[in-house]
Parts: sequence; structure tokens; C-alpha cells
Amino acid sequence: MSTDTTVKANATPTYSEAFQSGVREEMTRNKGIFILGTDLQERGGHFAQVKGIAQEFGFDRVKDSPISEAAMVAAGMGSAMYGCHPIIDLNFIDFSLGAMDEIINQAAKIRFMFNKPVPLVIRATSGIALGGAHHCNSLESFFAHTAGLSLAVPSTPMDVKGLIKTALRNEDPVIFLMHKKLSGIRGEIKGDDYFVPFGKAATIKPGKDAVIISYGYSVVTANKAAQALEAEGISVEVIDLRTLYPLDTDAINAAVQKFGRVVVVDEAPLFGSITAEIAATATEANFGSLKGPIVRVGAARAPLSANPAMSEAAIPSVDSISAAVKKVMKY
Amino acid sequence: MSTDTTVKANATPTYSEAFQSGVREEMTRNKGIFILGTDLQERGGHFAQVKGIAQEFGFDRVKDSPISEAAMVAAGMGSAMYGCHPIIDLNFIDFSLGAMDEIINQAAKIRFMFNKPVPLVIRATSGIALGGAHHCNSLESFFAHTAGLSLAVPSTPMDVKGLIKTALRNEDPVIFLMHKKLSGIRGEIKGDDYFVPFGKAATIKPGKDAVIISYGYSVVTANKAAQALEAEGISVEVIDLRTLYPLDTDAINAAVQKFGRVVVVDEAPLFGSITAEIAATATEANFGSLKGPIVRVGAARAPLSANPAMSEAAIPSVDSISAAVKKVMKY
Amino acid sequence: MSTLDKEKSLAALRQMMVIRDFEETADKLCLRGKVPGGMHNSSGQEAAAVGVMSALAPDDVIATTHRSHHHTLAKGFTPKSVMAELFAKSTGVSGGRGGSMHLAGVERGHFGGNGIVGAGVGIAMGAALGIQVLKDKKVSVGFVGDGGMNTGRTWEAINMAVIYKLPFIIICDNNQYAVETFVGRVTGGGDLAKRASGFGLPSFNINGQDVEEVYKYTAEARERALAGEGPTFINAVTYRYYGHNVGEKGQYRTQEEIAEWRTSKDPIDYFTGVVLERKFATQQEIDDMRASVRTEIDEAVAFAESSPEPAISTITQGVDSGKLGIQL
Amino acid sequence: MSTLDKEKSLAALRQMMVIRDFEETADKLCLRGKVPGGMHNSSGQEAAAVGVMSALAPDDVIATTHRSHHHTLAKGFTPKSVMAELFAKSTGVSGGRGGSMHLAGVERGHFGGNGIVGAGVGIAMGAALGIQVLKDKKVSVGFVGDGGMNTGRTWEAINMAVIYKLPFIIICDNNQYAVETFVGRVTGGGDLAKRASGFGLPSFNINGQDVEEVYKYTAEARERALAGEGPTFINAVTYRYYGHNVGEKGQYRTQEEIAEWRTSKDPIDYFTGVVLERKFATQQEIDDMRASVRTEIDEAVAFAESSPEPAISTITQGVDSGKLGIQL
Ligand SMILES: Cc1ncc(C[n+]2csc(CCOP(=O)(O)OP(=O)(O)O)c2C)c(N)n1
Ligand SMILES: Cc1ncc(C[n+]2csc(CCOP(=O)(O)OP(=O)(O)O)c2C)c(N)n1
Ligand SMILES: [Mg+2]
Ligand SMILES: [Mg+2]
Repeated sequence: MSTDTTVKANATPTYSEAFQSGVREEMTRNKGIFILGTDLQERGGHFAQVKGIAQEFGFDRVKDSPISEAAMVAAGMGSAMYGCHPIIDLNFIDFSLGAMDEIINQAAKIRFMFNKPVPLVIRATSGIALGGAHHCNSLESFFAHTAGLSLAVPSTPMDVKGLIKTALRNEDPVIFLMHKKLSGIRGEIKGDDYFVPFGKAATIKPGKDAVIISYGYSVVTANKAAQALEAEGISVEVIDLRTLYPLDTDAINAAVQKFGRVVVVDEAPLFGSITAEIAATATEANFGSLKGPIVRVGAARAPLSANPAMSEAAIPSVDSISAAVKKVMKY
Repeated sequence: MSTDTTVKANATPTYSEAFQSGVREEMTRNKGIFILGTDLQERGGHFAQVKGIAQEFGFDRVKDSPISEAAMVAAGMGSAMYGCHPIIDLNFIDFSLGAMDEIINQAAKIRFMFNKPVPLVIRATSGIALGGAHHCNSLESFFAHTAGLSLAVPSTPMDVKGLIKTALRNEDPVIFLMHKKLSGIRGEIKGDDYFVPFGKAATIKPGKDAVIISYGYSVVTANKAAQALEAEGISVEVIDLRTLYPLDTDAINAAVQKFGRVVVVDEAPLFGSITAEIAATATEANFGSLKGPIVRVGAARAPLSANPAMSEAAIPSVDSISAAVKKVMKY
Repeated sequence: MSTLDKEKSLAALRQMMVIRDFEETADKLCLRGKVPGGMHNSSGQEAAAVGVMSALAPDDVIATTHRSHHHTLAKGFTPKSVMAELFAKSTGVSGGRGGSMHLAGVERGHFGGNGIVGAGVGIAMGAALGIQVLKDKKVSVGFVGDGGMNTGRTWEAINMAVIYKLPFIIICDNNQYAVETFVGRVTGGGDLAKRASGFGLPSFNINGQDVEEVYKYTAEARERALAGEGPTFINAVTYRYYGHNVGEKGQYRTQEEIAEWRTSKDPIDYFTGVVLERKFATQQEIDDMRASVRTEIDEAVAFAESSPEPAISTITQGVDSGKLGIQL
Repeated sequence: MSTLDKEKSLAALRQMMVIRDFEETADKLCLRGKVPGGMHNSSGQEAAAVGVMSALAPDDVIATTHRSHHHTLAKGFTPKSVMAELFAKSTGVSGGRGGSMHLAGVERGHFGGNGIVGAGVGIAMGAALGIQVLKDKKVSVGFVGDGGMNTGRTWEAINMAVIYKLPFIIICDNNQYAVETFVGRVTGGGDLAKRASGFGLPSFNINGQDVEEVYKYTAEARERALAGEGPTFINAVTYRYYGHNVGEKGQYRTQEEIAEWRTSKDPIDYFTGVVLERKFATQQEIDDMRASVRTEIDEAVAFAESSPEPAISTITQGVDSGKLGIQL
């Protein structure tokens, strides 16, 4: 079964390879899992996220699709209702905009209406990098707002593997977002029996003075900011939410209560971002513990530019995150 | 030019008729305005919102469309770039899910990328009433989160007319949501020169003790709650935002500073609703003025049921809003 | 497989009567406020529904549209359970959560009506893919209206079914109007089978008022699907007698047009004639059949009326498997 | 209007040379990191772009795809302004905000490249509707790739154009691959003109390597459009010489296949032969032309290199007309 491209447990594979590893293990176990998307069989997907899987499991279980996002998600939904556990690979999450009815109105609502779970994983590459306005939509708040969907946003190879395995045991539709800028990062992964539960945040870096709550690539930036602040004598904890729904409100509440100085960061346009939900609900629940208002850091209200400097300037940076921490430290 | 169905200024037309009135005035003024949607010419739209306009302005300017939401919005976008000012009537806002790429990825971003405004109005009926899960999506937070879009959510005939007229003078794409349950309400409207600016909230009811910030049909419920509370000796101000983007942050900040006891209400699922943005940003800006946390009231995290009692129970009621006000009164 | 035998003929005739009586009864109840949110009456379209189902096995899959009482009844769901769903009662096929547009019974191969035009086709196509992946011997049928032939997703689904050679049949339940819009006004090319055949699948325009013709084309399509030859498109031309939604009239078609279809092309009248001619039943037996149908629908109404409402406490139940997902 | 006269022939030939040189130059610069986000090289596809534009008036409208350098240059935008956009510089056609996939110049009838497969067709259809509403005498052309023929929105747009009889031409820039997927693997029916004709518009499969054939079909389509006869679909079969994105190779096609197209079907070689044969130019003149093109592209690179970056302070400018909307 194992091939050249199979990644061994305890090796330090890339984020994309970690995804492959989890998918391979689950495909071995469950014959109902198949993958459908564009250019998967030979190319292995745009980010090599399924490279070699077709060769290993057969072309029946890794299907190349026409460029038909609505039909792709419908295919996933109908086959999931029938008894499969498909992974629909949408390539970039931006392309989900062509399948929004299938995701928001259909897949998410079927269990409620028909008492029938829809075990469907929609994988896509997300986040802001080069590529211009049409390839850099941050749609997390759309999905998180939709009852019936779960939303996984791993930031490490370990979590990618642990979360995709959980997603493939989950009965309900999961949106699985893998950040562009993380595709190539390396890190340890664990074996067949390691799962990351949904709704459990991870502490990336412990701290004493304040907390940054984040997810996805922003965790990397937040962590850099925290390291830099350490040098200035400010000890910041960094929490990676890992899933945005279910949201680990226990971890959030505990952190707010412990520190009272809270920064929430993501790279979606600030206005209406999921960071607003986190801040609003955490404030409502823990008002008395707050030393001052929760500060949010997010992107400008603008499409992303093809110009790299403009694009970078629009999203949170080590500097803007550090400034937010310093602001809450003044309370 | 005037016909039987034309509504006179200072009459008390319905919400739908008020829309017609504003559209008529602007169509007379601007030959580039046309309306495109399903069943508009004879039927006048599902809610009679354009009844008689085809007969008055000609079938060239009120076009019946196939059921092709993506093409409808694309038609609006391309013709707007060309020099028209189309109104794309999507019937129910739920159907926008079939045109999300055209709205979110295209229409909203063209001005930024190409330095070319896209004067396009997308009208739809929104909100929760009967009709079941597929006809009761609250998508306000999707649109408000998207840079490049404005979002109007009138709650009175006067505002419908004043806002649609502003929308038809606006250079950029406007999502114009008319609540199902308001279609038949009556109220005064004003004449040709009355415009409601975007980003200006209205005080529906003054009060002394606390403030409820809301929009759409929830304003009606909030107002009922406020009236009921008056009897119990609690004087509540009710603010109708009228547009969710631009958002009247001045009015919000002033109200938060004045009362320090704030409830924000809408009927979207609470998790990730636009009420989170309002609460989070208002808290960040006015923390010191708050007597306690802003309390949000919204819908359950669930699709809407066809069963009327279940559906009603899922959304804010006079009771749940009153309870929230009482909660902030305890601070 | 070009005609129905006696047993199947009588079953089909009775089923069409059930649908007609159900719809006309429900329509009146709807006008009296018993069907929250309204409903889409399928009277006139019985043959297309019953003809298709006559050719399917019980565990074949269907997914359909907002106008789907006829498909649901023909698929074998009882008038009681369907009427109860229209009333949004807990005993309805969707527990009262779905309502008239969202009739379903997934375990029994009914993947649901739909509030969104065209969406059922995609779901049925997906089910066909599931059948193929799990190597089962079944087919999946997607219903769509004439209006739904102009939504892009319909063509995406058809194309996908063709290239994967899915065991899929797409039935256009073509009642010639989408709300008030005549099919000819919005359908470029006009000929739906020709349109579909451009996507590379056998495609037919057929008489949707003749239950046997519908049965025959569906049965042949099913054979092809089971033989691994891929999907078929069937445009069954039919007519709806009532407004788009209950209570709606409109000026978009003439009373003469309606009368002509009702009097000269009615699927139940036509097939009653066939049954009598073939001596599958006497007039008396037909009358008895109609009477028994009447009783059945009366019982369905009584059942729906007396059924309990779903519990309010369930509004957030069954949304997903819970905050932390599955237990690992 | 079946052949190009001398002047138009020489212009077309030169334009094709400009595109080829531009693309091969940009490709190398892209590999050196000068084109942020990568780019889609159109080498091999020059005739389809130039043939179409030769038949259009300067203020006709186009909207296109992610692979659109050739369309943009053929539409008359200078290599300087296009190269600068690839470099994301302020002097680029979209001010450096768009990049390679988002070349545009709306005031000059270029309604933009697009990051989303199929989306340009809808925008062009909308422009055609605008032309009709404002009663102008122009046409609008939407480009789409072979891959984009499987996205539903493409067919929605085509259908809408047919029923409104819009002055619209849809060109399938059919290079036979979508990323690594051969058109035959994902295109039910296989024959795109047949598919389109099912939607009721004149539809043609043509040789996209012959600039005159493309010109002729486009010119005829334009005549029909201006005469109020509605849209036309043209499937121009062509080939791309390079990978989908710069630097990509892949195993999905053979080197022989590429070599065959390059050596026996190259649009520039072919049309150079035609021009020589018709004695529209001597070999020396062709060589001079190529040299002048070389200089022009060199200048474009120098221009792009030396152009300023857009100001960072502009990142939130031009998003909308401001918080309170227009001044009333
Ligand atoms: C995507 C979408 N657009 C619009 C509607 C509103 N709508 C409901 S039914 C209908 C007409 C459908 O016509 P057809 O497909 O012919 O089915 P019929 O009603 O005739 O059975 C429309 C426009 C919808 N439900 N979904
Ligand atoms: C809706 C959508 N889905 C997927 C993609 C990713 N993608 C970009 S180009 C491309 C292939 C397009 O093929 P084709 O239409 O033939 O154009 P070509 O690249 O050959 O010019 C794909 C799949 C996209 N940009 N948009
Ligand atoms: Mg119909
Ligand atoms: Mg191609």
C-alpha cells in the first residue's frame, strides 16, 4: 500500500503531505471515502495535497472534475447522503462562491430538515498571498455563521492531519481550509490513532501578561509578534483556535478571565470578521474580567491588490499585532 | 406618466408601493435604469414591488428573466459597467447564493481593481417568515463583510423610498433588502426630492434608560418590546440602522456613550451575525462608557423550520428582547 | 417494457387518482390556512410522476423540486405522512420541519424536494455517483421543471453525469410555465432534448400526459444506466391546472388553454380510457377505486389534523452532531 | 469579409508577433520573480485573439479570462501598459492592483480579465445588454476557455443572450486543456458548437490557428449582432505551447504533441506564409517587423521595470464612493 509519496509517522512532512497522510489512513479504513476535484489524479492538486493518492487507491477514488463547482459540491452532498464520505476539493476557497447554494442552503440544512447526516468534507486552500483579488477571499465568517457546518483552519502539519482525520469521522459537512502560505511548512505529525477534536483550541505559546487568539496563518504572525514582544519584556500567550465552528469557548473564556488583556487576530476584512463574534461573545460572557476592551486586528476593508506591498500592507503584520498587544497592556 | 398604480407623495402606500414610487421617480429621471428579474412584467414581482412599472416604462426597461441568478447579476454588472444603472431583482435573497461569485468576487471588486464604479442595485426580499429553510436565510453578514458593497435594510415605507432613490444615485453596488413581513405595512412617504442617505441611522423611539440597536423587521419587534417596557417603567430608545454598510458608527457611539446599556438585535443566527460587529466595535470604541457588556439577541443556530411555532421560537421575540433590556438594566 | 401489465396499470391509475385528490384537497386546506407557507399544486402532472416511478425499483433514488407532492406520493409515501408534512406536523415525512417543499425520506431513496430551482438535479446526480462508488445496482432520478432548465447548475450536473457515466436519469417535469413565464419566452433554442443531447446523452421529448410513454422511456433509461451506459434526459411535456402557488391566478395564460388541457389531455381520463379499453377494470371498479381514494385522502387529512406539532424544544436539535463533533 | 486586406494582414501579423514576443519575454521575467503571482502564457493562441479583434471596432467591448495578455494586446493596449500591470506597477492598465489576471481598461471597452473561470462571459453578456438598453451600435465579446465551457454560468449567459437577442459573441479560446485536463475528458458530448447550438444560436467550430478564419467568423457574427439577430458562439480550436501557469510542466501531454502544433500549426508561421504568398510583404520586411517588435517589447520591459510601485497609502482607496455614499 505504501508508495514513495507516503509520509511516515514521526517524519517531518509538509502541511500538504500531512493532509495526504491523514487522508490515506482514513481511505484505507473507509471504502466510502473518495476525492473529487480538478486536476487531482496526475497533478495531485494545485498544492500537491493529494499527490500519489490516485495511484495508490485507484482512479475510482480520486476523480478529476470538470470546472463545475456547483456540481462538485452537489456530487459530494448527494453521494454523502447515499452513504459515501466524499472529500470535495475546491482548489481555492474563492471558487466556493460558485457553489454557495449547495454549501449554505443545501448541505448545511439537510440534517436538520431530513434527519439525515451529510458526511462531506469540502477542502480548499485559503488565505491571503499573491494572486490578486479573486484568489484572496477570506470567507471564514460566511461558513462559521452557517448552522450545520463545521469549519477547520489548521496551522500546523500535526493539526492538518489530526483535523482531517476527525473530519473524515464526522457525520456532518466540514469546511476544511488550508492556508496558502502554510503549504510548504514542515512539522511533526502523529500516527494512525491521533485525532484533533473539533472545538479544542491549542496553546501555541504560553504567556503571562496578555493573550492573542487567532487561527490559520495569523497564528504564525502572532507568534512572531509574541516572540518579539518577549524581548521587550511582554509575555504573550498565543492561542490557535484550530476550528472556528465549533469554537472553543471554554478556552476563550478561560484566557479572557486569566489575562483580561485580549487581542483577536485574523486576516479577513475586520468589518464583520469572525473575530467580531469572538470578541463580542467573550466580552458578554467575561465583562468583569476584562481590564479593557478586546482589541481586534484584521484586514483593511478592501479587495486584495496584485501588488505584493499593497497586499501585505492590507493585512495584519508583526507590527500591527504588537501594537495591539501594547494597547491592551496599557489598560 | 402617472397611472393607477402610481402612488402619490403623502399618501400612505405600502412598503412595496413605496419602493415602486422611488423607482418610478428615478426611472423617469435616468434612462439608464432598468429592472431585470423573474416574473416582473405582468405579475410585477412576487411582492408587487414593481407592479405596473413595465406597463408605464415599457418592456425594454422591465425585463423578465430566465431562472438564472448568476446571469442576472452578471447582466447587471456588465450593463452597469457599460453605463446603465440596473436593478437586479433576485426575488428572495436566498437565491443570491446562486450568484455569490458575481456579487462578492466580481461586482464588489471591480471598482477597486479597474477604477470603474459599478452602479448596480440588487433588490431582494429577505427575512424570516413562513416558507421553510431555503427561503429564510439571513445573509446580511455576508454582504456587510464584503468590501465594495453597501447594504440597505429599510423598515418603513418612507425609508424604502428614500433609500432606493439614494441607491439609484449611488455609484457602487447596493444590496437592497426588503423584509417579507414588512411588504404590506403602510406609512407615509415623501416626494421626489427626499433621499435617505446611506450610513444614517434613525431614532424610531426616544428613550432615557437603555438603547436597542436594530434593523429590518426586528425594529418592529424591538419597538413593541420598548412599548411594553415603558409600561413597566423602563424607557428604551430604539435605533434603526437603515443601512448596515455604511454603518452609522457615529450614532452607535453616541448611543452607547449616552446610555451605557445597549442591546443589539437582529434575526440572523447569533453566531457571526452582523450584531457581533456592532457590539465588538462599539465596545472597543466606548468601553469606558459601558455600564456592562452589550447584549446581543439573535436567532438560534439552526435552519428555519416550516413549522410556524418552531420558526417563531427560533428568532427574537418581544419577550426575548425585553429580557435582554432587563438584563442591561441590572448593570 | 413498452406497456404496463394489468397490475401495474391499475396501480398507476390509482396512484394518479391519489395525487389528484390529494392535491385538490390540500389546495382547499391551504386556502383555509392549514398549509403554512403555501404549496405548489401538481394537478395535471400526475402521469409524469407515476410513469417514472412505475419504472423504478423501490430503492432507486429520487430528488426533486418545490413541486413534489406527486413525486413523493408516487414514490410510495403515504398520503397521511405527506399531508402531515404539509401541515408541518411531527408525523410528516420530514417531521414537520420541511413543509410542502421539503418532502423527503432519505433512507427510502427520497433525497428531498427543494426550495431552490434546479438543486434537486445536483443532489440526485451526487446520489448516482454514490451508487457508482459503492458499486450498487440502482439508479438515481433527478426532477427539474422547465424553469430549472435555465439554471447553470442543471447543466453542470448533466455534464458531470455524462463524463462519469453515472446511473442517472434527469426528468424535466415540463409544465410549460415557471411561475408566470412561458417556457418559450426564456428557453433559447426551444427544444430541450436537443439542448441536452449537445451534452452527449440520449435525450427525448415525450408526452408527459401518457403514463405509459413516461414509463417506457424511463424503463429504457434505467436499463441503460444499470448497464453502465450513463445518463438519459427525458423532457416530459405536461401541464399544471392550478396557479404556481395556491391561490394564484394571473393573466399569463388563457382559460381556454387550461380548459383544453383539462378536457382533452388529462392524464387520468386518458389512462382510465386505456384501462377500460384493455378491460383491466370495469367502470364500476374504477368508480370504487376513486371512492377508496377519496376515503384515503379524507383519512390523511384527519391524520394530519390530529397529529401533534413538533416540540418547540427541538428547534436546535439535529443541526449537527454536537459541539465537539463525533466521539473518537 | 472573408480575407484581410494588405494593411489589416500586416497589422494582424505584427500583432501576433507582439503577443508571442511579449509572452516569451514575460515568461522568463516571471521565472525571475518579476511577475508577482505568476502568469498564464498564451503563446500559440495568437491567431484566435488577433482574428477576433481584427473584426471588431475599437469601442466594441470585450471581457475575458485569467489567460488574457493576448486579448489585451490585440485589443490595442500597449505592451508597456500591459507589462507594467504584470509587474503590478502603478503605470499598468489596472494601476498595479489587478495583475496578470486582471488586465482591463473599461473606458476603452476592455471589461477585464478574470480570476474566475467563466465569469468574463457573464460580464460581456451584461455589457451587450447595456449596449441594447442604451441603443448603441456595438457588440460585446466574451472569451472563455474550453474548461470554462463546463461551468454553469457560461450557459446561463448564453441562454440569456439568446432570448434577449443581445449583440454578443462568445469565443471559446479552446486550447484543449484546462490546467492539466484534456477537454475530451470532461466535456460531455465533445462537440462544443453542437452543445451551444442546442441553446439556439449560430455556433461554429473553427480553426483557431488561422487568423483569417477567426476574423471571418467573428466579422459575420458581428454583422448579425448589429442587425439585431442576436449572439453567436465560436469555438476556436488552438493550442498553448507552455504550461498552464509559468514554470509548470506536467505529464499530461507528450512533447511530440507540443512539437507537432509548434511546427505544423503555428499561427504566426502560417500567416507569415500567407503574407509572403500574397506579396503583402517581403521576407526582409517581415524580418524588420520582427526586429521592431523585439525593440518594442524591450522597451516595455524597461518601462515596467522603471515604473513606480503604487502608493501603499492607496490600499483602501477606490473601494467605494465613501461612507455616506454619494452627495445628494
Ligand atoms: C434558484 C431559484 N430561483 C428562483 C426561485 C423562485 N421560484 C420558485 S419556483 C419557480 C418557478 C419554477 O419553474 P419550473 O422549474 O418550471 O417548475 P414548476 O413550478 O413549473 O414546477 C421560481 C422562479 C427559486 N425557488 N430558486
Ligand atoms: C471557478 C473557477 N474554478 C477553478 C479555477 C482554477 N483554474 C484557473 S484556470 C483553470 C483552467 C481553465 O481552463 P480553460 O478554461 O480551458 O482556460 P485556459 O487556462 O486553458 O486558458 C482552472 C481550473 C478558477 N480560476 N475558477
Ligand atoms: Mg414549470
Ligand atoms: Mg483551456
